[in-house]
Amino acid sequence: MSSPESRTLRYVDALREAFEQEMERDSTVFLFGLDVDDHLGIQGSTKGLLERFGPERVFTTPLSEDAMTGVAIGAAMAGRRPVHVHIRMDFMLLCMNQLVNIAAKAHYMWGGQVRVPLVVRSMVGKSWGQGAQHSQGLHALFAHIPGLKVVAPSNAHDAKGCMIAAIRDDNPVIFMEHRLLYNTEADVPVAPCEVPFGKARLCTRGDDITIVGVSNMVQEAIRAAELLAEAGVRAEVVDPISIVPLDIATIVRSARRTRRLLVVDNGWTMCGVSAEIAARVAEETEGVRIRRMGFAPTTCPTSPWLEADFYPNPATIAETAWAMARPDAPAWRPDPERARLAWQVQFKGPF
Amino acid sequence: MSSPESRTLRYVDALREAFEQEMERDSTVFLFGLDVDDHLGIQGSTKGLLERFGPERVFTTPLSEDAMTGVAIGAAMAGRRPVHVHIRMDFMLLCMNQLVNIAAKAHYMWGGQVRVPLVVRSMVGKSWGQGAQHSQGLHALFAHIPGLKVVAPSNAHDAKGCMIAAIRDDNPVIFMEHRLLYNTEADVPVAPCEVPFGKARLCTRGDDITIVGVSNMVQEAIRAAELLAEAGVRAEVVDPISIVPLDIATIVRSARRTRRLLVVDNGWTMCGVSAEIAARVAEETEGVRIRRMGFAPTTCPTSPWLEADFYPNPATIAETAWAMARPDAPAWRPDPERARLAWQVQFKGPF
Amino acid sequence: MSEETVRLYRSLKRIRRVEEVTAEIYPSDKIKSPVHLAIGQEQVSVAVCDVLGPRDWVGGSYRSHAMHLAKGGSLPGLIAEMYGKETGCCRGKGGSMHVIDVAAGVMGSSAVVGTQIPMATGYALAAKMAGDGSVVAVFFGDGATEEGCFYESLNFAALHRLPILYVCENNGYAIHEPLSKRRARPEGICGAAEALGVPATRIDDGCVFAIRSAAETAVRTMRTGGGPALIEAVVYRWRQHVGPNEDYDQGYRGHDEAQPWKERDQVARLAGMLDPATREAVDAGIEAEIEAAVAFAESSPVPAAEELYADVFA
Amino acid sequence: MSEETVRLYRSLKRIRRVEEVTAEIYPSDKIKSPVHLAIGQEQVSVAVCDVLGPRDWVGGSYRSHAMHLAKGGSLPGLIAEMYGKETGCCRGKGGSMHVIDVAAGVMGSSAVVGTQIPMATGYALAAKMAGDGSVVAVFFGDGATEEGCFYESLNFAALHRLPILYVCENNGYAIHEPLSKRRARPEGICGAAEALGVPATRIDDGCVFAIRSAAETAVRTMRTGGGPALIEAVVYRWRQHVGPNEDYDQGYRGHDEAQPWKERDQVARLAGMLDPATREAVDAGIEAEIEAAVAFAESSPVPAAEELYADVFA
Ligand SMILES: Cc1ncc(C[n+]2csc(CCOP(=O)(O)OP(=O)(O)O)c2C)c(N)n1
Ligand SMILES: Cc1ncc(C[n+]2csc(CCOP(=O)(O)OP(=O)(O)O)c2C)c(N)n1
Ligand SMILES: [Mg+2]
Ligand SMILES: [Mg+2]
Repeated sequence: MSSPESRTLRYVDALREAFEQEMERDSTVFLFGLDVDDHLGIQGSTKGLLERFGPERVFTTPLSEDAMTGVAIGAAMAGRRPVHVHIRMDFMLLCMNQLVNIAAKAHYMWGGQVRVPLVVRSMVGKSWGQGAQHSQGLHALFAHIPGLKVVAPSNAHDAKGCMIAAIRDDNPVIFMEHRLLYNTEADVPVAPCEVPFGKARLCTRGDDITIVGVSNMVQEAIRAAELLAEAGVRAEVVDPISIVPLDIATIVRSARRTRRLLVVDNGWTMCGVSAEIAARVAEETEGVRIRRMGFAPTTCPTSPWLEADFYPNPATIAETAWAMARPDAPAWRPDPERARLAWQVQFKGPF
Repeated sequence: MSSPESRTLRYVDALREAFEQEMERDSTVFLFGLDVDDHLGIQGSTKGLLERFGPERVFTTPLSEDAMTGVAIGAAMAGRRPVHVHIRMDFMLLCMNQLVNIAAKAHYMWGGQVRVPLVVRSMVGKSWGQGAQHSQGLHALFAHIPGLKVVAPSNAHDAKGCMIAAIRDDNPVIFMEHRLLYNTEADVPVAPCEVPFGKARLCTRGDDITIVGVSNMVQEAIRAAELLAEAGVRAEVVDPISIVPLDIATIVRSARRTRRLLVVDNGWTMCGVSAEIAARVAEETEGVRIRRMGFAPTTCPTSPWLEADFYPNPATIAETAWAMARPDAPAWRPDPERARLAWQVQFKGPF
Repeated sequence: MSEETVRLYRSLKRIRRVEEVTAEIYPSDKIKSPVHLAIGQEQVSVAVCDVLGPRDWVGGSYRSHAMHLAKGGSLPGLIAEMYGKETGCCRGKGGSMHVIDVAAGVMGSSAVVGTQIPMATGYALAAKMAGDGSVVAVFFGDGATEEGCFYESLNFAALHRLPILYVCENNGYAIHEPLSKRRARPEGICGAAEALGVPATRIDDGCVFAIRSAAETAVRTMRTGGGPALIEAVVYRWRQHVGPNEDYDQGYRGHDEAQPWKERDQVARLAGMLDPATREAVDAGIEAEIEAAVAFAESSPVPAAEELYADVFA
Repeated sequence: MSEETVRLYRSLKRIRRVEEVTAEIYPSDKIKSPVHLAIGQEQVSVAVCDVLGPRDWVGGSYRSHAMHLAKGGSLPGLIAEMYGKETGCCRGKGGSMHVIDVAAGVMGSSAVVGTQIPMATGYALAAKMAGDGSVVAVFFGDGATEEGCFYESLNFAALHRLPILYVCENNGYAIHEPLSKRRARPEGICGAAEALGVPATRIDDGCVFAIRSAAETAVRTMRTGGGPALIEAVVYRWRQHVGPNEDYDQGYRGHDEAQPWKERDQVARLAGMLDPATREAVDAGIEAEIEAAVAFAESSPVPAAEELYADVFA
């Protein structure tokens, strides 16, 4: 990911840079949604844009997710390129009708006469009592519907590149951002750059097991791979980057080689992205051991003592991967102290 | 399914009988939704109930799916047992927020203090130009969310038994009814009866391949099995009846035996119920060939010449199953004339 | 007999005849789609579209044949679409409920009640951003005013002073359910709009000139930044909610209710205002046009199988 | 010094102190939850709940500590819930945003803005069906009135004459966004309710007695089938939207705006109406109660690991 014309940037700043560069390049791009123009600017990801591009292109809205989504869709069909922001993915449940019944279908149902170049940003919350209604990774709901693209960049580099690609895309793109990734840093090109959709990345190389992570779970999987490496298991961590389109070929290729596939999602497994990846690999290969991890099959509780077990973490991922890679060896789990260092990232306000 | 105290009934009449018997038994049951009290009575499924139980328990609503769902949830928490009706599953996209953020989570998030004994009926449309917004089988969206039960009875017997079980259930139940099943007949008990959730049914027996159908696709799979039988392939058709809870054990048992699993869903495959079943079987077994069929990965077109290929049908199911069961034999497809007889059920109004 | 009267008559009669011919063809099963006819309510589309220009947009519901035609949307494209043919306005993928003609400013109609209202509001936002003086009109029924997105959209449009005319075609029914079973204050639609900051006008006699005049005033204001407006036009649906027939024998409404509306029929009224020669010439032109459009649809090819997979993504 | 004044003072002061203590504890990280404090707006919950009985229900948003306490919801249960303990009112599964106490008629609050409005309307439908004269009050902010479900719910409640009091706590902000950036007619909330058939009263000075009196009249009417009503109480939030601190230095609002509201503080006002001995006795009781509740929360066990999997289904 490194290049002379790049520097270390936080995820949230990489997003901001993407908006700035694209809004500069294309005057039809505008950015709206609750709180995009306040002094916090969506954790900083929209900060300064109001001052630079004015209130016609950067503005808050009434609390009307359903209609505002329709407005975004209509404006997109009429030739604008809106970026619509939700501070939690959970709130997108209010605008499923517009997204599924209009945005996803417009180009097809209206015989190719219109396009919907729309980006819908949404943040996924975790920890600090986010709980039932502020923590859901709902990407599978969108991935299920033909006509929507779904992207979940796991690092600052891809955040910028995917956002620019999303804004330039002529289709509706659901953009999932995990709140805990916002402060993570990566090497990010200075110039505008696109990370193409439908091309997975191999984050680590290994022959013992393939671990596919989604969104934040890519980071957790990479930490798990480090713990596993110390125990002598070499995991190949794959980041699909985009869920739709999905680069299943890269995943299948890796799984064919390692004969073991563990999919770790930042959402529920039932009818989730992990189910899709597992099913596709099962359809296309034979003899691959397959396991899935994701949210516990429960609502997300707020109490941290319960919440800890709701999510996969490097320790549980490593433990599961070990059991798959070394089925005949005794069970192993990473040293709790090292594991703790690897995953105790906690979100503590502002909300 | 037969018994001396039963008789042949249409699916739609079996539903009506379930409401009548449950509303008679329990005065807290009420039924509401657009058009439930008009002269057509939701294709007949609610006909006569207004006259019998009065407008306090059978009533139409304003066109306000979101709030009406909240009303149903609140009434349920306050001790009533509402049945809320949508004439198309597509319209449920308007009330995802209430269903996912409240109904599914209420019991858990509020520490077990409340229950949501709610039934949400929804019809899935097909043919006669239903198209993009009147044809979606969206059960996977609900199955993805812990806390919702999802049921899709495929015949009149199960329609009655599942509806009675759903009304008596203390949890929100999403009840999916395929419009083309409404006129199909089965032997249905006269007395109130419950079909338990989480128990799959073997519809046909066979050793060559397991075909799991969902909703309407159970009927299509049974017809495919007949065509296959003529070609010497014995298919075991499994009807899960409920998607949540899912009787995966029965499916795994059958697939272990036949070594081949074809899942045919009445929805999209990507992150769909077919993905879940395929993934679970892949996780729990080895050496089973797995394939999925479902809606084409497109929006549903209205033109009948295009729509025909959007859905799996007995001919394409049989053809796929054959290729799996007889990988070394030449490809086979059923005689078009016989296949046509098996699947040309067309819906022609009223809407 | 003003030029305006001739123009309005032509548009009214043309729509009426297209809908009647659709109803006649319907039992033949050549139409592969449900049809929601606007017979009896054509004047709303006709009046509003008469004050719009080619660069203005209209949007509507599943009941949009009238709007489509009044705005200049393709007639052959409409009929071919109902026939499910490749030459249909949606290439056979939308059917009667999803008509569109981008070249004519018809934005594509939607069959989930109310969905077109926010979408059209987005077109109005784009129009304001473009600053070219173009406007949007969006048509919807009384039932659509019960959906939350109606209020959300109006508030947003008022807040941003968007150039959009909300047109409620209040025919008193949502399918078979009368307004009184759906709204505590059946007369409250305009009041709700006003409370949100959208000036509203109600026209209860179905007069095409009255609707046109209200639309003209509203559109003139909004072309220069005056912001949105709402017109509630009370009308009556003569046929079934969906399908080609009358349904006065079904019990939910009677002929007596329809009678005053049939007496006020705007097609007949304007026909009476034309001299016979003009009227006959107009009528003949319409019949010829419809005949050609039907022939076009009938002779058009069906979509190729691979079309199923085209246009999922742009 | 009437009995009513003492009662209202006790409730006001108790809520104020619980919120202040919450803010004090907050930096210690013992509270495992965001907190949305109602300091400065307590009088709305206090006034409305004062006219409700034990069999009546209340519902609210993430900002519901005041409502919960005013209605008689468990204080130890509330604090323990913020601590994420097993003894919390949601057994540690809901946190500060989802308080509930079914025994006290607190229906469970919800953190997606507006969601509680239809839900509470459903409780009112159930109350009407039960025919026992009980009523429902639902609390929400000005921002919630922009959600479509607000209008949908009011229309339905008016149509069925449901016994529900809609209580809008208009503090002029949704997070940091002022009403003027969200509503074309910031003063239009009552008008929109009236257009839908819900009689509405606006009280702009934050007076606890005025709110109580409006609530009393409305509730009396609805107990005998008079249907829903809305009260818009203009108030001011003294602290951050979420979190324990003040935020007048953040630039989106200044002390000057808050000043008149602080001068009208209802806690201080009613304190001044009590004789000192009474006031001190009340205050002492409150402090003791809060101390005990905090101790209870601190000493309570954390939830057992298997609790994660309990109560997904009933
Ligand atoms: C959201 C939604 N709910 C329900 C329906 C089913 N439905 C189709 S048309 C209709 C009635 C709409 O009435 P109105 O808005 O007055 O329009 P009209 O048909 O009278 O022109 C209903 C309820 C739908 N299409 N969409
Ligand atoms: C549907 C939804 N959209 C956005 C949010 C984020 N959010 C949380 S509180 C809030 C402001 C609500 O303002 P208001 O209703 O006036 O209540 P207040 O906080 O002022 O009491 C917003 C936008 C949310 N929780 N739910
Ligand atoms: Mg109508
Ligand atoms: Mg507020």
